[in-house]
Amino acid sequence: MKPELMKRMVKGPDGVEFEVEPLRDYFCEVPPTVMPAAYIKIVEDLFNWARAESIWILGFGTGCGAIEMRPLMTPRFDAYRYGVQWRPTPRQANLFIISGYLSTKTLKRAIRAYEQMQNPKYVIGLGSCTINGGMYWDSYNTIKRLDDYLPVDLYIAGCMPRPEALLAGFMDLKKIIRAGKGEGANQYAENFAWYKENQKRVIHDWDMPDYNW
Amino acid sequence: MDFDWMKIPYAFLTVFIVVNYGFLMTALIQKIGARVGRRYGIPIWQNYLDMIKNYGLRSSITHGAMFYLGPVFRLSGGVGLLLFVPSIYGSYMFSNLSFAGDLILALYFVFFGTLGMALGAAESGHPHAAIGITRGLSQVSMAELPFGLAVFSVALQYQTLSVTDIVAAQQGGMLTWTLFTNPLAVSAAMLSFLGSMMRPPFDVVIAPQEIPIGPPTEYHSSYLALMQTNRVIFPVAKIVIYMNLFFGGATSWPEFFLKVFLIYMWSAFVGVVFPRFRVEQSIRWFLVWAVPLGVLSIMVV
Amino acid sequence: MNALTIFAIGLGTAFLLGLLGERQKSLGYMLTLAALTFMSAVSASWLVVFAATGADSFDIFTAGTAPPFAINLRMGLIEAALTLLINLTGLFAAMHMGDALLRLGQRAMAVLIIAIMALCGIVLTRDIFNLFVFFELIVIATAGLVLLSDDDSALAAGFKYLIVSQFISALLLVGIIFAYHATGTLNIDGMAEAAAAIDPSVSGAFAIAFFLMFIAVVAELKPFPANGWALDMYEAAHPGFSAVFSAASGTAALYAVDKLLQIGGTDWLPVATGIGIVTFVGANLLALPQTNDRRLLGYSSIAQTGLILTVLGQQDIFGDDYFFIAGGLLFAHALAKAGLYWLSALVAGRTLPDWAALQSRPLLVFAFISCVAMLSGLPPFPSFYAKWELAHLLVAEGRSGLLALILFGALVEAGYLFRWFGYLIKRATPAESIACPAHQLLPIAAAVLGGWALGFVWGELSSSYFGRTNLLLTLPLFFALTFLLLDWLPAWVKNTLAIGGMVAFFSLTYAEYDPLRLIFAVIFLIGGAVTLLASYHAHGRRIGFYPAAMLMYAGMIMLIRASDSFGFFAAWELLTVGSYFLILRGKHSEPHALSYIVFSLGGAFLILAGFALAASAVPPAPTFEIAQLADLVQPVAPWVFLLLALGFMTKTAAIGVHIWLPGAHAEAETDVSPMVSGILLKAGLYGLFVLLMNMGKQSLYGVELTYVMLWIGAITALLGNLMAIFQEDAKRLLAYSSIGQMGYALFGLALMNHLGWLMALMFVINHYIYKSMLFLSVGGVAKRTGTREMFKMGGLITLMPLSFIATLIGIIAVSGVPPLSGFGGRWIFYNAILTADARLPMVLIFLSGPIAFLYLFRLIHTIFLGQLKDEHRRLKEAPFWIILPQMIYVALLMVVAVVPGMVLRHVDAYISQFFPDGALNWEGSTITSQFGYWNPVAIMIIVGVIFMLLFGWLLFVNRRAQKVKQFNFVFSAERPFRPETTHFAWNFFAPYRKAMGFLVQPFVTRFWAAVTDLLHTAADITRRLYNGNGQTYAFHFLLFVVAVFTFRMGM
Amino acid sequence: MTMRELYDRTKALFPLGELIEQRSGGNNDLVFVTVPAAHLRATILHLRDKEGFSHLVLLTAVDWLEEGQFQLTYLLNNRQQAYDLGLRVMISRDSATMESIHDVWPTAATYQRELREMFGIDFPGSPRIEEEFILEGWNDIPPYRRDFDTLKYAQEKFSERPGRKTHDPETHMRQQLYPDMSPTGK
Repeated sequence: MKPELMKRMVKGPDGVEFEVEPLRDYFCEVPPTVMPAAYIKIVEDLFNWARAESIWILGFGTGCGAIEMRPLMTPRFDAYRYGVQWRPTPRQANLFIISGYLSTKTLKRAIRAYEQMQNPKYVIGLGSCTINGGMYWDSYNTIKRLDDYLPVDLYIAGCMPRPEALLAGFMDLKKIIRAGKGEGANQYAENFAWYKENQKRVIHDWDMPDYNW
Repeated sequence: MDFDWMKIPYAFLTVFIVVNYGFLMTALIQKIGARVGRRYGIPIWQNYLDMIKNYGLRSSITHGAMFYLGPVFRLSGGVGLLLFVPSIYGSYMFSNLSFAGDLILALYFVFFGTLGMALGAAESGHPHAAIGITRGLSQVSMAELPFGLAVFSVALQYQTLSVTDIVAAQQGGMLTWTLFTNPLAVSAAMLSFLGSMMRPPFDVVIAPQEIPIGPPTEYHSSYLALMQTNRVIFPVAKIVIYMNLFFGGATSWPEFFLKVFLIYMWSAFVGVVFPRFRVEQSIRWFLVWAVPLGVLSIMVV
Repeated sequence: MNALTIFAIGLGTAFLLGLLGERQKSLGYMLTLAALTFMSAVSASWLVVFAATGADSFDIFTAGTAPPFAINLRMGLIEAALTLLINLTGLFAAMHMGDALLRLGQRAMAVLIIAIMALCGIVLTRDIFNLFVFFELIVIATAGLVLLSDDDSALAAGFKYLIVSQFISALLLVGIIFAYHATGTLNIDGMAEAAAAIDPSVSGAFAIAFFLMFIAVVAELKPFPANGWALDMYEAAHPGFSAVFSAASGTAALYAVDKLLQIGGTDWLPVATGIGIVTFVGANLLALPQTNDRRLLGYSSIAQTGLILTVLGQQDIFGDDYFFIAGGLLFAHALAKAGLYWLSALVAGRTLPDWAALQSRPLLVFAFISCVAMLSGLPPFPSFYAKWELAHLLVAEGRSGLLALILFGALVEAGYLFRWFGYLIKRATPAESIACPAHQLLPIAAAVLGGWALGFVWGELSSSYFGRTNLLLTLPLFFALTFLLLDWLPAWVKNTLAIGGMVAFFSLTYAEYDPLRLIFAVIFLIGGAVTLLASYHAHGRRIGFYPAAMLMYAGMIMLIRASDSFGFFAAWELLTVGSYFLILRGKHSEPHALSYIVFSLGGAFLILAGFALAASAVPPAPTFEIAQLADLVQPVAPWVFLLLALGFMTKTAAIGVHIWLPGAHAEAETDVSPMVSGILLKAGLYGLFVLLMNMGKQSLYGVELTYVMLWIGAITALLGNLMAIFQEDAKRLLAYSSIGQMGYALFGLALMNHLGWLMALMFVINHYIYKSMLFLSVGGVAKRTGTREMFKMGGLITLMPLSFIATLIGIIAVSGVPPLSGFGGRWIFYNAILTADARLPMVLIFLSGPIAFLYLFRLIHTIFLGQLKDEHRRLKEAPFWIILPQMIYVALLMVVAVVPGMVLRHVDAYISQFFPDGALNWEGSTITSQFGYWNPVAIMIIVGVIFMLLFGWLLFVNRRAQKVKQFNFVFSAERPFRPETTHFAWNFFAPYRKAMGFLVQPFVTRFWAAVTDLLHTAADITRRLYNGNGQTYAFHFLLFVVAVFTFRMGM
Repeated sequence: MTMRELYDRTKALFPLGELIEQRSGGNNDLVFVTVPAAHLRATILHLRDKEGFSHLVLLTAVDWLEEGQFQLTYLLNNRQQAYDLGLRVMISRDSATMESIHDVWPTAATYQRELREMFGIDFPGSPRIEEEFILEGWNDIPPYRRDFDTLKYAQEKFSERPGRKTHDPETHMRQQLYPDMSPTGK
């Protein structure tokens, strides 16, 4: 446990001492819940269509694959025309691309960023490393199966896949969303305990609340 | 008080027209920007999709009451600003709620949304929100000065503060526009306009890579949807003031659409050409280039 | 009873004491006291006789023959009063130094009695040689008393005193011989007659003779700079005796000078004036760097003597008022100095901060401040009335330069006296409590009560002779002073009384005010009462708070009610002093309160000079009505305008003289800050209103003064706002914001058009409401958090929601955003400037508008939003009594926002009599000007409806929002470390500082610091003259004589 | 001045090992020399203050598992002369402790933290030496030690996806691209 997260005695301005427990006082402890779809199907379909056509990617490059995403913004590939944009904050993003190998240290950040995204949210595993470890299969600090830790909607294989592959991946993701199958967030909430167990098995210094709102 | 209740549906109509126009126009401008970069650009209806998507998000969080109210303040500011100024000159239907006050009301109401939004963003506790706000406020304090001077100059010129009267004075062909009768004020105001549109080179406030989009960094879902709506209403409302003061106003919707588009294009045009200023650079820029124009305009008018 | 009894008793007792045995000290002491009491009684009886019957003075012929063949004495009202003063001083001094006298034995007692008797002699005698004899007696007695003490330094001091005194005696004697030779008489009156008729051929010789006599007697006054020999006396002697030395000896010597001047005639008056004013200014400057209390008092005594000598020198223009002025100054000086010297005996340490020992004794603090007020010429003491007449007469005779010097000296004097008072109140109290034996307290009480009593007497004199008000009889002041007596009551009782009194006074008098005054009266009295609600939160007795607060409020309401310049000025001084005491109560307010009082008194002196100048330009009348300002014409009018405007602008903290405000307002207590900011600042604006209403536009050397004010207002608004941005201290931020807001109001006034004034009034109302509210809110937060540094706070919104709401409403109102009331001010402002001629200053005002957003946002963000700190997690909302007024203000603000016309339309109509053009049209709820229109009700409704619609929509679509805690935000995939490192608050506007910081360099602060440094340095250099060597002092004296002689002969 | 001269001069003062010239021929500007641990500090201070080696390029370690030693390499750079000088210090693997030189070059503290985390070499007194550097929550022997079995660790800790195959890149690519060719490429 990091010192700043430990319980501490604090003296208020009136001289009364009391205890501050950062994890309880500074972080929301509520676990995630399964968020139902809209009650009326046609509304949900409308939403799904909008979700599919307005994919906002979290600008977070976890590994070397991040370099493959940049060309998508350029005239050559221009992902914007498919309704794909990059957002700098997870609050506003819907799609998290794990771009390549994910060390345990980055995994912690990835979990945090993922949990701070709003339901529904999607994850793409980019490159072999996210599928089975790829060339880092024997590394002491790189995870080998992304879907153990986060609900993955789609993998794009390759080492590294080219931007065209990513574009194709977006098209596939759109189909998944349109079909109403992009329910990773709810899956995560349903199997929350299982995911947390997996995550905590590899992250030894768990220094955050179980769910990062 | 004899209030004409028909004003209410008319006001809604104005808002409806402007929102849709704003959605399409901003997308178009973005598309033009993309074409400058030789990209294809977003679909023209992308803004609608984004907004529906944001309303369609199932979860959301709140940091507290002010956080919750921030976007409400913001959009109220935008809608209010739009409604306090007549949109179409000579049209009773689209004179909106301008009976409530004159130009000064509109000028000061600009800050209503900004202030509320700043408070909401600040309650999130995010340092980047606060940093973005300090930048925005610092920049605005100087960027607004030339505009204030230009407005003063125009008010002196026409000896009135009523927007309708100012537009009326310009109804004699293009050469009676303030643009030609008081070019100094218009140039000062148009430079100031650049600073208030959150476009390059004056967009350090929402610098995405440095302080992830600044004040709205914590906003999402329906909050963001409200803010998106404001982001199309507010510039149009603001441009309407510019249009009425400097460019002869609009007597019909097509004229309105064209003028608003062209004025908006001015900032887009500058934006795609210039890189970003730091805050103190932009303050100095306004101080050196725009303020003297404004001062000159009030001295000679 | 025969006046000679004084001498008989004095000499008799002295002899009798000699007869008593060594062991009968107590008996001797009793005898001494009895003798002095009896002597006092003689004087008192004569005083009663003269005062009651109005009888003329009469001469006593000692040898039964008329002069010049015998010595004659004269007893009159003046003599009776002076001898009473001397005898009482002697009596109380004897009482005070009872211990010392008993130790030293009968000889000391005899010497004291002889000294007092001799002093009376100087006053009474009309014979010049007799005068000499009495002087000699005094010298011997004084030296004897000093030498009798065992103290080494006292011995040295006494010896130096003797050396120089012998010089003086020699000069006096030689002078008398020559004068006698020239005139053939030793009688003063005879000599005066003879001198007037003297043969021109010998007039030169007589002049030299007179010069010698004159310089000798003047030297007894220890004029600056030939006074080193006397200062050691003040410092070394027993304080009980120093009081005699300062109060009684000074009095007698001054009267002797007065007598001599009758001989010398008007030719010698300028010399007296010159010596006097040099002494006054020089000694005050030298007192500035003193650290020893008694030496400081010595310098102050010399300075006061110098002032009175100046008055003596100006007697030709005073006419009948001469004794009123000189007496007022003299008695105030004597009583105050005696009181202070006696007080100094109670204090163990000899440096000024040691006086903090008095803190534990409120009555002694009261005694001290009474004495200081007497010396500084503050109302309601005699010196105040005297100062007023003095200033008027000097200006009337065109001697403004002299007045300027006097006021400068007085300001320096007030500076060090109030600095001393600051030490007394604010420095750490020594551990051991002070001993207060009754026999030492009684003299102090006598001096203080005497001072107040004389204040009443002078007030009565002033009211019967000049038709002015006796301040002590005015209801508000009387009410305020009542709280001195009630100070033992618990605070809440006094608070209730205060609020009740203010509301009652308002309800009794509200019908008397015109709309403009009514607004100010409402703010001062009702507003003050609302602010006082916050004072219910204080526990205990809160000694000293209510007299001070009530004094301030009394001053303010008297200001409004004053119709003549005297009442106005007196009220101004009262509110200044009252607010000074209030400000001084703050924890770290010592330096700030000092700079406040110095600037305020400086401003007040300008006002005094302005009124004096104004009164000199109209036909002589007992009183100068404020309305008569309108009658002034060139060339006086612009100068009056300038002086008064500068004085008032000091109070509104216009740029250049603003440096007192931030500290004073920020360091004040929670409930005092709103009083001094929200309410007190309006007094300055009221003054400006009155000034401009009566005088209108004035131009000096072709410069229109209102135009200059316009610029000052604009610069103040800009710089005040800019400086507010960079403050870390919340209350300082608000204080600087007040400077900016006052700049706006000043600007509005200086626009000199209808709407400009309306705008200024709108600012008066708005600023009162929102600044009081903000100060209370921030004060409540500071009270709970224990700090005023904003970056140490944060995230308090959930813990202190009501304070937050008050602040939120406040900042929206300050910033002028619709729909709240600040917008009204802005709207009127825009309409006002459209008709104004000057356009350039508007640029600055335009710039300062948006700048307000910067500091306002900072205020609310860094305190209430952002990250809550560990130690603040258990904070409670501010106390109820601090919240209550805030909520009242919120309600008020809403009312003013929706129906501004309720107040403003009356004022609008009232202003029309000054500026008929540009009145607003109040039709229904719409307000129309010649340029635009505005409908506050509609704005409120429209904004409200839009807001509620959107809020409802958001609530509907976002009903399931999860409430999260303060660290649940996106932190670049990390998590925040601690709230302290996450709260973005310190140096909040760093980029702005980079761009605009050059504008807020502390030039003004540096300027004033340089001025004070310069004064101190000058004093320090002069101080080197005083090297403690008796011969040097004698040499100084000779030099002084030669210099005066050269000066006189060169005239 | 050549490195040889420098070496000779310095050797007169300190017990240096023999000079290894890494880039023989050319300008011969990179040499290595062994220094006893006890003399390291004096040597680098001398080199820094007298010989103009103002810059610490890097500080790294090699695990000589078989010899039971760690080799620390302090690579110094003389900017004026454009010389690099590597000082090698051999320390015992069992008690892997070395004197800290963070006071000579503050940058050394960062290297030392890394070495402590990755090799388990302690530098008492170095700033923040106890804190985690790159790894978070590491609970095994330091991973850069050669006796740390990274494959075994990875297999135990990270779940694997079944079906992973390993190919020799050369033959695999050749088969993919030119399936007709013979395995030897002829």
